[in-house]
Amino acid sequence: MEKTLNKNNFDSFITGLKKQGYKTIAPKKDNKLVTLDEIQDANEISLDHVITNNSIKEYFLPKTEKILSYTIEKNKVEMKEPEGFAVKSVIFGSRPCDAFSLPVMDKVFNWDCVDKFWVERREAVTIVTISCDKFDSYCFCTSVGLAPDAKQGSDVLLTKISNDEYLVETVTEKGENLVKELESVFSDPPSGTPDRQVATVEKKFDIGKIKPWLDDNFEHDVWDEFSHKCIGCGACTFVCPTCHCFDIVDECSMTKGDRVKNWDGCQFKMFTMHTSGHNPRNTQGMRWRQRIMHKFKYYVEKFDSTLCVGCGRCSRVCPADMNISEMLEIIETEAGK
Amino acid sequence: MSKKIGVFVCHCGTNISATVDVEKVAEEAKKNNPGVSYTTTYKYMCSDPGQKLLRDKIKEEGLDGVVVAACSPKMHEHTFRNASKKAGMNPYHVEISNLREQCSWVHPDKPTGTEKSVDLVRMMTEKTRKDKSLNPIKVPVTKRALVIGGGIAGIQAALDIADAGHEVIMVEREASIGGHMAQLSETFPTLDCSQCIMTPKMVELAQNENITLYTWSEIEAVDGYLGNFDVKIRKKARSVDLDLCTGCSSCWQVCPSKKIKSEFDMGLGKRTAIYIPFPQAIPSKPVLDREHCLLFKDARKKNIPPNDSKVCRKCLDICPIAPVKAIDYTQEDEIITEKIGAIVVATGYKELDDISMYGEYGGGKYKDVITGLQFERLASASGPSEGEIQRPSDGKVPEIIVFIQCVGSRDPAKGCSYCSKTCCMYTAKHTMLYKHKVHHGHAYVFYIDIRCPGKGYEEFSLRAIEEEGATYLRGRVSRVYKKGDKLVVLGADTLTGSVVEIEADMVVLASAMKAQDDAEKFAQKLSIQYDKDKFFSEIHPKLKPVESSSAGIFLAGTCQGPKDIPETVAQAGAAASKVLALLSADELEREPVVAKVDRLPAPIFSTCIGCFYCQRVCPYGAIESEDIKARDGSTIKTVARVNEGLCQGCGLCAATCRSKSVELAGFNDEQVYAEINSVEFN
Amino acid sequence: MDNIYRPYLMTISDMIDEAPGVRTFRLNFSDEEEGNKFQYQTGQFGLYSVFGAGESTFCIASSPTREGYIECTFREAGRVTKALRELNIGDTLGFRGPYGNVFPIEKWEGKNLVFIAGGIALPPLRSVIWNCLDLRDKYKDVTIIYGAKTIDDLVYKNELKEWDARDDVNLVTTVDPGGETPEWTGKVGFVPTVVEEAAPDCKDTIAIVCGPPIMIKFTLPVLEKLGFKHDKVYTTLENRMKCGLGKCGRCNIGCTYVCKEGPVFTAEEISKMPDEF
Amino acid sequence: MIEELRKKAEELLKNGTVKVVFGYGEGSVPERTRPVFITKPEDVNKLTWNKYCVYNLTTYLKRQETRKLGKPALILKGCDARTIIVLLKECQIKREDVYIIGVTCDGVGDPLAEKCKACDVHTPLIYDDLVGEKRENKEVPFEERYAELDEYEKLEEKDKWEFWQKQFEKCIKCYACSNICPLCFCDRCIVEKNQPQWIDPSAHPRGNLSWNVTRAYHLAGRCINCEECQRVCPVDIPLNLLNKKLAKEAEKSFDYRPGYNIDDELAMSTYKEDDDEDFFK
Amino acid sequence: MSKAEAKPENQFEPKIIAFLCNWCTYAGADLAGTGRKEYQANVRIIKLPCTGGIDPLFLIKAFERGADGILVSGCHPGDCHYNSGNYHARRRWNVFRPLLEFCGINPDRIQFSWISAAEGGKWVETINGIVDAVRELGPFESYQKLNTIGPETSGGAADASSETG
Repeated sequence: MEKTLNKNNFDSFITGLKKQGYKTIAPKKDNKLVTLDEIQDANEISLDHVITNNSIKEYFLPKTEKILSYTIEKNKVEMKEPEGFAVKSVIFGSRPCDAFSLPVMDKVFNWDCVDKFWVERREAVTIVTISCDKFDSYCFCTSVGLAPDAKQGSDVLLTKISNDEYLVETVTEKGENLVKELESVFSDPPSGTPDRQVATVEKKFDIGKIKPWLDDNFEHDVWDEFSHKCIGCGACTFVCPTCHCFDIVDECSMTKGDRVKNWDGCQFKMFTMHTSGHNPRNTQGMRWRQRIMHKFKYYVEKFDSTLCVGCGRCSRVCPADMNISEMLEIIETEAGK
Repeated sequence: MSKKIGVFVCHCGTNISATVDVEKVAEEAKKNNPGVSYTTTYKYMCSDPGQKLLRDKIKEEGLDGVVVAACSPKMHEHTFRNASKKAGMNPYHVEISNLREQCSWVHPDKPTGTEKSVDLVRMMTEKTRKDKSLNPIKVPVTKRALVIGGGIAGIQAALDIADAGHEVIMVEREASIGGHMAQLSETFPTLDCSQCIMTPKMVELAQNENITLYTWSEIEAVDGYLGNFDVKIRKKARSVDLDLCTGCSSCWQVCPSKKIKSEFDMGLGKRTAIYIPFPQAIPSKPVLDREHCLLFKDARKKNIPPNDSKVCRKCLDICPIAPVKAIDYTQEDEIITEKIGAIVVATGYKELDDISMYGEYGGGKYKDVITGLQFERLASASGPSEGEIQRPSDGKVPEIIVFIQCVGSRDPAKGCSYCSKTCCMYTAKHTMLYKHKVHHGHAYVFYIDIRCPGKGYEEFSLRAIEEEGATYLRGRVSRVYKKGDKLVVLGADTLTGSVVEIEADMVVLASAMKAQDDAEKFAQKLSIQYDKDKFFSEIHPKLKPVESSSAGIFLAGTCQGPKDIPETVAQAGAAASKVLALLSADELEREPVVAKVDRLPAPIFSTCIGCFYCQRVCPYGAIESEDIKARDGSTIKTVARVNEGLCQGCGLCAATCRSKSVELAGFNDEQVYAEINSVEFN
Repeated sequence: MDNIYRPYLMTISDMIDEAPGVRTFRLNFSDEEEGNKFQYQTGQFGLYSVFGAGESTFCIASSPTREGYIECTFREAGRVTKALRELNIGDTLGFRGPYGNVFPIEKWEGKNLVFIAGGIALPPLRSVIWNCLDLRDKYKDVTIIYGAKTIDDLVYKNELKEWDARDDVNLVTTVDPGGETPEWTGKVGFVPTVVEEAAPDCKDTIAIVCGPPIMIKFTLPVLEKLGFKHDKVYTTLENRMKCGLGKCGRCNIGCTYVCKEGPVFTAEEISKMPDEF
Repeated sequence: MIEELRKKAEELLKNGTVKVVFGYGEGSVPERTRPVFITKPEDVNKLTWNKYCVYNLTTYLKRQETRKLGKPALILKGCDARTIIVLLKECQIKREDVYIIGVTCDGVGDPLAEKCKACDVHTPLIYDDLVGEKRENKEVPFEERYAELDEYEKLEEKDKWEFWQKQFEKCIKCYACSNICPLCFCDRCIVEKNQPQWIDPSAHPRGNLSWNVTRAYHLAGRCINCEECQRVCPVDIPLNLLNKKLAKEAEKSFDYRPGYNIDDELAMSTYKEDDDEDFFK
Repeated sequence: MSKAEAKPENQFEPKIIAFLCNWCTYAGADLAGTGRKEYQANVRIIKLPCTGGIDPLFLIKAFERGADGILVSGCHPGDCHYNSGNYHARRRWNVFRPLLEFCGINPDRIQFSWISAAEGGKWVETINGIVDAVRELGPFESYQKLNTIGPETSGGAADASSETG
C-alpha cells in the first residue's frame, strides 16, 4: 500500500501513536550527538542527521537486561521471570541499514532455540524507516548488498519526495496495520512516479571477493599490522547494529539477585580469557581477525547473510580511527593479487 | 572457606541476656544464615566449661568455622581462637560478634538490641564463610631487652631480666639513674630511707655485666616489630669521657658558677655547671651542663667553637687524668642503633611543679609555699639543708607547718581529674618526719578524704594523728596570705562546721602526679596508645595490665598511671616476666595477619603491574620488588612481594592498590565485601 | 514462550572429595516431574549456577544409564567454583542443559574402545565409560589409560578400583614422574608415553582422548603413529562457553560453535579448525 | 614542521637508535589523523602534523602488541610528554627505553580542545629532540586552568545529581575511556575482577556510577589532563570534568601537579603532617 | 541521654555503616560500652586494622547496599598504631569526598572523624550526631533508586524506575 505523509502531519502522527498506546522512539538531538530516544511530541524529532549515534539494536538487545531474578533463603531459592520487557512501541526515523540488522539477527536468535527476550520485543516494536537522502564517507551500505532506500527489515518505509512530503510504502503486514490504524494522518499516493530524493552511495568494495579471501587467509600479517593502533575497547562492537555477543553474570546482595545479560564484545581481551589465564585469542590482531571473520565468513556460512549492514558507525566512533571499509578494501586488493 | 559454622551466643551472666534475647539470636542465626549448621547459647562462654563446650562441639559437629557472639574481640578473641586450635580447627576461622560492649550495654531497649544482635551475628557468619586458614609466621627473636627510664621501675625490671641471663640496655635521660625515688628522704610505710633501699640496687645494676647503661641519653627512634626492634639511641654530649673519669670530684669543686638551681633538689638547692646530681649518683661521674657553663655561653655568644673560648677552663685544667684529660669540650651527640627483642617503658612521672596555678594557696608567690617533693628534699640528708627542716625564705625552723592535700588532683576544673594515690600517705609521712626533727613543731593537714588503702597504710596514717599529734582538718583551704613573716591559712573544718585560721611558718602543697611533658611525643615514637591524661594505656587493666598496645612493648611504673613504690616494683617485676616469656623462645610466632601479593599460574604470574604504590605507602618498608623470570632467565615482569617478617598487617597497601592485587589476610576483599553485603537493615 | 535461560532447581544429594580442590556433586531435581522428563546423552554438558555467584560450564559426569540424578565434578578455580565449594548436602543450585552434541556410542558398537584421559579431564570420559560398561556386551575390549600429576590428584579413586577389578576392562593408571610414592603400583610417566607403551591395536578401534591442551598436542601424534585414523579419534573441548545455546558468540573456533556443534569432535574435525583454542 | 619530523624519524630509523616511530598519519577523513607505527625508513612520509593530532601516543607504551615492535620514538606534544614523567615515576617504563621527539604545539582539535585553552606546556618539559622553535611556557593561574569546573560546582546538589545521572545513564561500559588512557595500565583492571565483584559489570545507572567514580578516583593525582577519555567516549560523557575536579583538589590540598617534576613524591603515595582536615570532626 | 524512647513510631530510622580502625575508635566504642553510655542503634560497625586500610570502594558498595550514612573513624593523626595509616587515609578522603560532592552526593552523608581509644564520650556524640543529621536528610533515595535492571529500562535511554538495588 502506498501513501504520502506531510511533514507537518508528523505531530498528529505521533499523538495518534500515543493514543494507540505506542511508546514512540525517534532521533533526538542530545548536544553534539543525535540519539534514538523516547519522545513525547514531534518537535523533539531531528531529521537533519546522516545516522543516529546509537543503533536500534538497543531496543531489541538492550545493553543490560534481566533474564531471571531470584530470592535466596538459607537453602531455598525462588525464581521469578521478568515480565513487561516488551513494550508496544514504534521506532520512527530509523535508517534502512539499521532496519536490515533485525532480520539478520533474527536468524541467530531463532537458531535451534528461541530467545524469548529478542523475539517478544521484535513482535512488540514496529519500525518506520526513513530512506537516506544524505550520506557521509563512512557509509558503505551499497557495498554489502543494501541500498539507501532498502525495504528489508522495516515495516513502513518513508522516502522524501519533496522538501516536506514523504512517500509512505508499507512493507509488512504490521506496517499496513499501523498505517490503517492512523488512516487520517496519511493522504493518497502521488499520481505518476514521484521523484524519490535518495542518496547515491558508491560501492567501495565487491563483497563477493571478501569471503573467498577470508577462507584461506586465517594466518596473514595484515591482521596484526592493521590492528596495531586498536586499543581493545568495546566501542565498535557496542554501537554496531549487528554485533550481538553478550555476557551472562549474576548481580546479587545476600538475599536476592538478578541474572543479567550484558553486551560483550570480541575485541575485549577478557572475552575468551580462561580462568587459568590461557587465552585462545591473546593478541589484538587475533581479535580483530575474529571480528572480520565472524561478520563476513562465519555468519555467512552458518546463516547465509553478512553480519554487517554497512552503517559505518564502528569507523565513526573508533578512538583510533580503525576504518572497517578500508580494511575490506585492503582485503579486496589482496584478493586481487 | 567455612561452610559448617557453629554460632555460640553468650549470656555473659546477664550482661548480654538482660537486654538481648540470646535464644532468638541463636535461632535466627540457625534459620537464615547460610553456612550455619549448629547454634547454641551458654551462660559464660569464656569460662572453662564454656570453652570445653566450644571444643567438644567443634569435634562432634565437625565444624570448620565458629562465630562467638559475646564480648569485644579485644577481650577474648585470643581465648576462643586458642580453644578452637586445641580442637583441631584453624584458629583464623573464628570470628567474634561484639554483642556486649557495642550492643547490649549501650542499647537498653531489648527488641532493638536483639534486632541489632541478629545483624551483628549475620555479619560475622558471612565473614567466617570467607575465612581462609592461616598459620602463624615464625620470626627469629633478638635475645636483648631495652629498659627506657632509670627510676626504681626501670632498675627493678632491668635487674630481673639480667638475672635471668639476658642482655639489657638501659637508657636514662638524666645524668644518673635513680629517678624520683632517689629524691625521697624516707619512704612509707616502713620509713626506711630511700637511699638505703635504692643505692644497693643502683650499684648492683652498674656492676651487672648483662646490663649496658646509657645515661644522659634519649630514645631517638624505634622501628621494627615484636622480637626485632631497631632502636636508635641519642647519647647526648656529656663533655666527660666516662671511661677515663674516676669521679674524683676535683672538677666540680673548682667550678666557678655555683648558683645554678639544682633540678634534683627541685630548685631549693644549688649546683655547679659540671656536677653530679646527688652524692650516690650512678655513674658517679659528672656531666657538664652546656646551658649554664660560662665557656659554652661565651662560645655561643661569640659563635666560636667551645675549645677556642678562653673564658673559663678550670675543670679541664684541674682534671688529674693523664695523659688524656677526662673532660672534652668537643664531644658531640652520638646516635647508636641497638637490635632489641622487647622493650620495657619505665619513664616515670612529673610532679605538678607549676604551683603558680594555685595562687590562692600562695603557690609561686611566697617562697615558703613548697611542693611535696621540695619538702622531701628539705627532709633528705643529701638535701640542700642536710635534713634540717628550714624555711626556704630565711632558713628559720618552722614552728607550725600546714599541709594541704589534693593540690591539682581530683580537680577537673584546673588540674587533673584523677586521684594521685600517694599524696595522703606521703603527707602523713611528712608530718612524722617533721615531728621527729622538730619536736616542738605542730603539723596541720587539710584533707578531703584520707585514702590509705595499702597493707599497713591505714595504721601508718592513724599513727601520724594519734602518736605524732598531727591535726587533721577535714576541709578545703580558701586562701593563704602573708602577714608579717607568718603565712595565714584560711580554711574550713567541715566536721565542726567552723572556719579555721592558722598562722603558719610554712605551707606544703601535696601536688599531683602528672605524666611527663613529652609523654605524647614519646608514645607516638613507639606508636603505643595513651589516655586523655597522657599516661600510657595498658591493653586491659585486668587481663593485660603491663602490655602496651604495641606487641613486645611493656609498661612499668608511674608512666602508666599514678602509683606508689611497692606497686611500681611489683609492676616492674610483671613487665620483666613478660619480657622473659617473650625472649625464652628461639623463634617467635607472629600473627599471620599479613599482606600478600597475588601469584597466578603462567601466563599472567600476578595481576600486580609493578607501580609500587604499595611500597611507597608501607610504613614498615615490608614490600620488596621481585623479578618474575622466564626459563631462559629473561625478566617477564617486575612485581611487588610482601616480606612476611616485617609486615604488621595494617592493610594500607591493600587499600592503595588500584587493581587489588595485594590482600591482607584476615581482612581480605572477600571478607569485607561479605560483611558489607550482609548488612540487611530491617 | 519459555525462557531458555531458566535453570532447573537441583538439590545436592551426595558429595565426594575426589582430590585436593576437586569435588563431585550428585544432583537430584528439586521438582520431581521435571526430573522424570529430563533426558540427556553422554558427552553433553550443562551450565551449573550457584545462586548468588553465577554460572559455570562443566560436562555431565554421570552416565544416562543411571536414572534419577546427574553428577558433576569441578575444581575450585574461579568465582562460581569457589561458591560451589561452599555448598553443603541439601543446598540448592541451578542446572541448565543438556547442551552440545554426544559421543556416537551406537556407531562404536562392535569395536574396541580406548579411553585416554589426563588430570581433571576424566569426568567427561567417565560418563561415556560407564555408559559403555553398562552396555558392555555391545563392545569388544575396553582399555582405559588415565594419568595425573600425583597420586592424590587421581579422581574417582574408588571407581578406578572398580574398573581395575573387572576382567573385561584393561585399566592403566599412571602418575607424572616424581608424583609416585613407594606403594604406588601403577605406571610412572606422562600419558602420551604410557599410551605408546600400551600400544593399543588400531584395527577396528575407537580412541577417545580428553585432557589439557598440552597432553592432547602430544597424544594425537602418538595415536597417528599407532595407525589410528583421525576420524577414529574423538575428543571433547572444554572451551569457554557462556550461554550454551549458540547465541552469545563466545565459543566459536573458526565458524564452529563448540556449544552447538561440539564439544565432542573427531580429531579430523579438529585438524580442519583454525588453531584458535 | 612535517618535513622536519619526517627527516628526524628517518634519521632515527636509519641509525638504529629506535626500531619504530609512533607518529600521526592521515586519517580516514581529512578532519582526522590516526596513529601510525613506522618501522621502515622509507615509510616516513606517512607522518604528518596538523591540528587534528589529538592522540596521546604514550598509550601505546602499555600495549603488548606495540611494545613488541621494539624501542619506540614517540612524537609527543607538551601534554602527552607529561605522561612520560608519570609513567617513569610509576616504574612502567625506563627513560632509556623511550626516545622522545618533542613538538611545540599551539593547540589541537577543531574546535580548539578545552585543555589547550589554558595550556602551560606549549614546549614539552621532557624530550630528546625538539621539532619547531622552542616557546617559553608561561604560568597559567590556578583559576583559569580550572575555570571549566566553576559552572558545575555552582550547581545545587540536586541539580549536580540530576546532571551526572543523565550523563552516567548513557554509559554503555565499552571501557574506551580506560583503554585509551595511558595511565590505566593495570593488567587486570578492578572491573575485570569478580572475586569479589566490587563494580557491577552491568551498564545500569548504579553500575555506571560506581565505574565512573572509581575510574576517576584511580586517576586522582595522576591524570595529566590529556582529555583523551572525553574525546573517545562514544556517548559523549564529559569524563574529563571528573578528572579535572580531582586534579583541582589535589593541587589545592597538596599543591601537587602530576607530570611536571620528576622528583616530587606521587600525591597519593605520600602525606604531609599538616594536610588539611577541616572536614574531619 | 538516649533518644530511644523519645522517638515517635513511624519516624525514619537511618541506616549507618561505620568503618572503624581496630586500635582506636573500635576501642573507643568498647569504652563507651564499659561506661554504659547509651546511644542510638542505627550503626553497624565493620572493623578494619587501620583507617589506612579503608578503600573508597567500600563506601560505594555500602551506599549500593542501602546505607543512608557512612562513618569513617580512626586514630588521631600521630596516634596511628601503624604510624602513618591515618595520614594516608586523610589524603585519600581529601580528594574522594569532593569527588562525591561534585557528583551530587550530599557530603553530610559521609562523616570522617578521629576518635581515640579513650574518647568513649566522643564516640557516643559522633554516633548520635550522624544519626540525627542523616535522619534530617532522610533516606538516601536518589542512590537507592538507581535501579538495577527494571523492565522499563530495556530501551536505550533508561529512566529511573522503582526497582531498588
